Amino acid sequence: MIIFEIARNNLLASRRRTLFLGTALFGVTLLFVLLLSLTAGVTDNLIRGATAVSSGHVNIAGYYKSSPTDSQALVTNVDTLKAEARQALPDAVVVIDRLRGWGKIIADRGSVQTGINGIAFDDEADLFSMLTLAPAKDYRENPANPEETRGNFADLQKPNTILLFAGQAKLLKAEVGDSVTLRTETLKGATNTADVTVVAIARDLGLLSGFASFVPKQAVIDLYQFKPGVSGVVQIYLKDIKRSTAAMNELRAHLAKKGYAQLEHDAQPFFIKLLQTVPGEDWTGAKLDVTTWEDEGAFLVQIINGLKAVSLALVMLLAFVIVVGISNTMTIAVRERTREIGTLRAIGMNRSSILMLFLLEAAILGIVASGAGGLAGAGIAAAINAAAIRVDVDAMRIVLLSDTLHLVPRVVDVVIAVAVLTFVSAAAAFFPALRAARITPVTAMQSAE
Amino acid sequence: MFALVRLLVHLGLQSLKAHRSKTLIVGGLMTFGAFLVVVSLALLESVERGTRQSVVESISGDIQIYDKLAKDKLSLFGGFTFGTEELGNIPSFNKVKDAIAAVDNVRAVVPMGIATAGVKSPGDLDHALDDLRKAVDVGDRSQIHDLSARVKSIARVLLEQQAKQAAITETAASSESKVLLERALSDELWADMDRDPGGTLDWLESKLGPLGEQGNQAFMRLVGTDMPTFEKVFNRVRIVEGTAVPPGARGVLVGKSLLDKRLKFSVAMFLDLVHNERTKGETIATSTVLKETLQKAQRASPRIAYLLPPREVPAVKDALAKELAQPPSTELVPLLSSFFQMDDANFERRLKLFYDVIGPRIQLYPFKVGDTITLSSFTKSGYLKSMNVKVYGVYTVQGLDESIIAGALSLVDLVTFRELYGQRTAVLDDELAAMKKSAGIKEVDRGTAEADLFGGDDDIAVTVKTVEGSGVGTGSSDPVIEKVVRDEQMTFDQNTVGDGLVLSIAVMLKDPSKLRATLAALSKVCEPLGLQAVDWQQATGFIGQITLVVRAVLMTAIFILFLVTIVILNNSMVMATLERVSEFGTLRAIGAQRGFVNAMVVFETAVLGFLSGLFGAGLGVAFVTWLHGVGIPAPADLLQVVFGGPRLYPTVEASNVVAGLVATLIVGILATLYPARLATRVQPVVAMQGKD
Amino acid sequence: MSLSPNILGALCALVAVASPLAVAAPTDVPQPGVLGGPPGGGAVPGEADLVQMLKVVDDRQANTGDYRSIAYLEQKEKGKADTAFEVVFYRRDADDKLMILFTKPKTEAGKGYLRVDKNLFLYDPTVGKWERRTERERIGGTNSNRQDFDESRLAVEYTPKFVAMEKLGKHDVTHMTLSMKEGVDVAFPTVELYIDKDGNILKREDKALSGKLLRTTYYPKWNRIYSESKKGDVYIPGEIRIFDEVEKGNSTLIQIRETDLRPLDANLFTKAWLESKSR
Amino acid sequence: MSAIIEVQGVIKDYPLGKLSVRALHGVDLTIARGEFTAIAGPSGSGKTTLLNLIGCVDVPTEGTVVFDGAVTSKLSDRELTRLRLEKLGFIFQSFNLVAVLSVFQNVELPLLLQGGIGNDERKKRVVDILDRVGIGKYIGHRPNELSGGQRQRVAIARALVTRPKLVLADEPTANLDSVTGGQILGLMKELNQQQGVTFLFSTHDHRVMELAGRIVQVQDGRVVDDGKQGKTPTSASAAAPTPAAH
Repeated sequence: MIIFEIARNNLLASRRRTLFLGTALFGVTLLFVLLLSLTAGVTDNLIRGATAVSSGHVNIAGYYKSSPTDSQALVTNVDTLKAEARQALPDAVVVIDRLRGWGKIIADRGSVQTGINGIAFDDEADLFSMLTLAPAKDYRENPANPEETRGNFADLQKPNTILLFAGQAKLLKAEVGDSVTLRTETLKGATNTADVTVVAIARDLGLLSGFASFVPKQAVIDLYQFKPGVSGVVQIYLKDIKRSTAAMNELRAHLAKKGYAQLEHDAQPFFIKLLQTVPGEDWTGAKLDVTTWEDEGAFLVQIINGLKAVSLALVMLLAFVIVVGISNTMTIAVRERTREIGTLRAIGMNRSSILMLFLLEAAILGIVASGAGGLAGAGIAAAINAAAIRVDVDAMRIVLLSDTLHLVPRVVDVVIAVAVLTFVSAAAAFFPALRAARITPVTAMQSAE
Repeated sequence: MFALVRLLVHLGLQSLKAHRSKTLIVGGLMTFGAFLVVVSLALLESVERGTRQSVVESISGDIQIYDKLAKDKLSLFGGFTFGTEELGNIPSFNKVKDAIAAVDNVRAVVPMGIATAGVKSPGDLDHALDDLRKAVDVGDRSQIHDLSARVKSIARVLLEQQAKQAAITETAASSESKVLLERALSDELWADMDRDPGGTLDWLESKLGPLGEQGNQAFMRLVGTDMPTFEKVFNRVRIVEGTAVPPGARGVLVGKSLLDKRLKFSVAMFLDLVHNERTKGETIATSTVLKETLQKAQRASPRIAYLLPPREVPAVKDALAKELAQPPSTELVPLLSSFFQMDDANFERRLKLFYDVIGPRIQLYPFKVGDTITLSSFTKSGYLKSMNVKVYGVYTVQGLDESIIAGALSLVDLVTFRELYGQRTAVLDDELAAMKKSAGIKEVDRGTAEADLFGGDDDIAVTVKTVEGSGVGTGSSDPVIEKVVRDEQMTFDQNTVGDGLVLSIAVMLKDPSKLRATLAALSKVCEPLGLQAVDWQQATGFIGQITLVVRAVLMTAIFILFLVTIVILNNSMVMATLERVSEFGTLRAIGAQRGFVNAMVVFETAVLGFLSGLFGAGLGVAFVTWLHGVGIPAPADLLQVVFGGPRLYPTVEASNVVAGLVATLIVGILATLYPARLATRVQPVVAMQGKD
Repeated sequence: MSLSPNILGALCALVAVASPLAVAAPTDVPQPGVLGGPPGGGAVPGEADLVQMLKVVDDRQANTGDYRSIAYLEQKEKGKADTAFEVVFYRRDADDKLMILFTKPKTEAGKGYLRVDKNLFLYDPTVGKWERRTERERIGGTNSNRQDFDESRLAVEYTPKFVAMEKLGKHDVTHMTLSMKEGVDVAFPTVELYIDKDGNILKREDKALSGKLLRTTYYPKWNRIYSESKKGDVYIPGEIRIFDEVEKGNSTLIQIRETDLRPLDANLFTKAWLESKSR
Repeated sequence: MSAIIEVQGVIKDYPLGKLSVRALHGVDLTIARGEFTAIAGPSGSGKTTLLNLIGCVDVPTEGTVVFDGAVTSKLSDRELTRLRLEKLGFIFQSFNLVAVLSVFQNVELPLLLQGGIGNDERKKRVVDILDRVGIGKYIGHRPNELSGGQRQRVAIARALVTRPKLVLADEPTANLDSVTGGQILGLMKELNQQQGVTFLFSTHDHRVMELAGRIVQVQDGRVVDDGKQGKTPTSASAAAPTPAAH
């Protein structure tokens, strides 16, 4: 297409301004992609954190009350529940169950209160794909080798093992290989303990990891003397996480039809219900509670919204500056090329083609510069992510939901950023291009007089 | 020289006029830049002022001083660890007070301490039984009658719930409680009540009591302080109900939002929530959260049935039946249940009805101003300490009436704080030592315990001479306990307040802008006293850090924006320069030095930058003034604290305008350097060549 | 509760529940009994013998009438200053009644617990209020709980198994393992018990279901008192030392003295009586 | 042979600030097909205005211009553009090539705008015409790599590649030295004769006029000699404008 060629050649001809505008577009797209990657990273932290550490896409949790003030997080007949879940949700990819306990971890030099999740190692590929071993500096004071990591997640297959997070290990002053004691109470109120060996210390995942530890299922069963078929929660992972809410409603309807008693939906994480809501309710017996991962991480979603708002505002301001710059440049270009435009009109090019010519010029600039910026942004994001830069400000950790800078450069974000910036630059050229289209062919002759 | 400058000015202005489009674009961008700088700085500083006001002027002071050996960081609103922080202590406030007050720029010094205490509100049944016991003690017949009816209605509700549960699971415990509940509702029991009130009451308390819902325990973060001084210094704290705690009296001021959002009767709290969201534009029809909240209200509504004194029931039933267009004979519980089926159409009307008809007849709060509440705390010494403290008033932080974070703290006098904190006094230590001594028990080390305890030749069993005859529980060997004075009646000498333990000291400055210098001076004074001084941002933990993060984000954003603006401006000016090649050539041809051309171009931008900077700053001032008029609403509770109120009313400072101007000039000149160099490189010969 | 629960709210909620779990109950209080000691001379006792021994242990400590003692409690916790109390406790086993009155230190004097059926009420004179507490209340915030002051029911609650004849210091003891009987609520499912030839418990090790040793209790002193109502001797430990084996460094010491088995005032186990003590 | 251009009573005013300047004061002119006509006159005489009107890049204030049977003032911009594209070729004083396109692309441009011509055909036509104007070996060059004469040859090629009915040239030799100018005009004449394309060009160069088959003299916005009487060039003399013959 000849218009395309003219546009491209014009860009190449006015190298300096192309470079300036290109740099600006490049930089803004880069920043845009970085911000999107950051937002995606935080969202990812939330989703992965919520869906791996404390929730499935959809969960069937249960509460058991032997007296009105009692509250235990458990479900019975877990296999039946799993079957119900499969039946109600044909798009469920993975259906697992975990046991949930709450107790004290006691080490030689410290103790912490935490949730104790009983897991089957083989079911939990998702969980372990998002955990990484913590370097020694995360939990030890002045380690000889700060970056050293020890332990192995796969050891959780062995009985009487535990995975801690760095924050807990720090409080416990515990080390991989140490033996720690879990102390809980059975449903009947007897104290029970389990001696477990720390096989891995994982890096913190922001707020979410402070209240979680992982042990083999049998350890929790032993601690609480659970009968077969008792578990803590059924976690269901769907083909598409976006269907969570719909799936929850379907599952609720299904379970209601089957006659299960359920709690009304309450968008709160389970521990709030376990510790605050359910003990205050005046029923006894067992009720199920179907929730989504968003419920479990409800209080963290605000953070992501804030991040999005800040990114959007900044990119909008930058886009405004770019619009001014491009439209200014285009205005001047149109002025400089008045005669050429007149000639083109004279030899038979119509107005819309002239309009297209200039829009195309801006669009090519936009797509090339922002494309490069987008790719560079994605590259830098990937590099930052790989560098796993540590964040030391508490407030930042809360915002980022992690102790490191986690950025996820996504193709869709790069495409969005490039598309937006290309559109912006083309749009910026619209009025100058319109002006160009209004140039009469007469101007082609004017130099003669 | 002067003439030359005049020429420059003239040329500059003329050229700005001549190249109107460039002037417009470049000037526009710089105007925009100046506008943004002024607005964002004004906003940022207003936010910081807001946070400062909501934090510094309500609780923290500009600077906090605490023990250098503290294990945790001071975090007035609570930190990230479980439980109460270990902040070390300052054994005597008076000993360090003068040294701190003597530092330049210190306006006021306020002693403080933080303790966490639980306030228990008894369950409804316990509450009713308590009242019933009081009535029985004084023999108030009609009271007994009313309260008996209340106990009965609670038992009825419990029995109904029991029946529902039985449908799900039947346990031995539940069938046992069913028997008890049925007896509690039986006529013979209440006939017994008339005959033997004491015995019947015992039965009710020990058998029926445990079946009721347990009361709520709310945790209060108490800030103990010298109340009169505190009220003088922290002027954002407003008492909205009741009075200040008088000097020398024990008392507590409770945060209004703690009352409204944590302690209020749940049904009312749910309705308030829905009402609040609705005023923000949400509707019940579209919000599942609101629907769920209303369902919770509906589920909790049976409580109203037994919280209502029996004689008030008919009036409430009438009002509800009228609202629902049902016959007035209907039972109260189902009436309530249908009443709480609310939608957008009837919500406000029913809310009003709730507060007009039901609200005044039940107790909406666990306590009211003037009540004495019991605060319980596990003290530092390891004892469980409970104290009765009178609620003198309810306070809000001015402008932050709605914020649960700002209103989460309760203020208490220092003497009460010290007891709840459980300062280990010398008196107690002596007493414990004496007890230990009189017990005559030797210290045994765990490692050698068996040898130490069983290695001796003593027989294990020691025969004690038996005391014959009929013993009396109240005999001479009975313990004698000193009369215990109830705390709420206690007063103390206000002058002794300073003479004792505090955890931290708030310092208020005369001129807050000199915070850095004063902090440095204070640190110097504190060092030898074994204390450390931190600014309010560090002392307030998460909230203080938020402002730092906001500042960092905003500054980075402005920086990036300026970077991009420089590039864009640069481009525009390069193009403008190229259009003027022949002009520069002519100037050079008639003998202008490169320096002159350079100066001319830079000067032009400077003039433009200054003018547009002024214009932009003016726009910024106007915009901020407009914002000041309407206010920026805080979408989240945390932001209310950060904003210093439900809305941020930003103001603009002269320094913001200056910063805007300077930044614009710098950006403008930076962006001109390259084009100016291009202009100086134009050869005089170009002038002769005509266009292009 | 809030529509938009914030982080702080979530933290608060967690902090609120993070109070330490009750560290369940220690010993049982032994009583007199006259039956002879365990079979000496190396003969391995059968189960029936062991059950008989437990019955002796329970019986020696059992008292059908009223009971009153002064107890000194001392609590050591790692990283904290020691705390101590002096309490008087009253028991009427016939009615399952229990009352604990704090006498020292002054800051605690007048506080008391009263058990009526399954309810444990706490009275605090400084606030003048009664509060219902759970069965597992930590008495005065120490690691002891109600069961520490209740009667011994070893033979009812546990099945014994002989381990060995051992030496404890200078004393010969029978070492047996007690396992919880089906359907019984006890704090510790397994107990290692060391009994001397007279039927005095000298050492007791409480274990969790997992077999982990949780705490060791020593009874280095026993007192014998003649009970009018029982028409026989009642054995009461004079000193109990409890060592926490999980959180090492924590220990509780209970000294029991001035035991009086004469009948107590009929109105003693009432709220009014306890209230009157500090008024 | 019918006329390709009929100009009747054309008046053209241009706004100049608040005033209006009359560039043409009622011009009548007829150009027959195949003619090779020069419009002569001093600077500012109105010849470019006349050319603009004939070239359908402008419409008269009053009067009519009929080009190939169409009244230009009745056509929309779109129709005028179409007309220019298909029936007109332009040659400009300063060549007006598209600087960023190669010689080939410049010539190809109008064909591309026309559309509907196959790739091979189009290429062949471009190459043919470039060969014909003697610029074939510069096919890949950019205009700024060529001399003025070469550029004008490209411009001629561009004007002719669409096989227009009329080629308008506005002072085609003004920016060329006389030798080159002569060559360019010679080329135009040659093309006129070989292909029968009507040429109309403005000039004030006498040597150029000598090649013209007909010279229309314009002065002060009026045609003073429409050159119909003599096929040979005559010097411009004051003559009353004559109505165009039908």
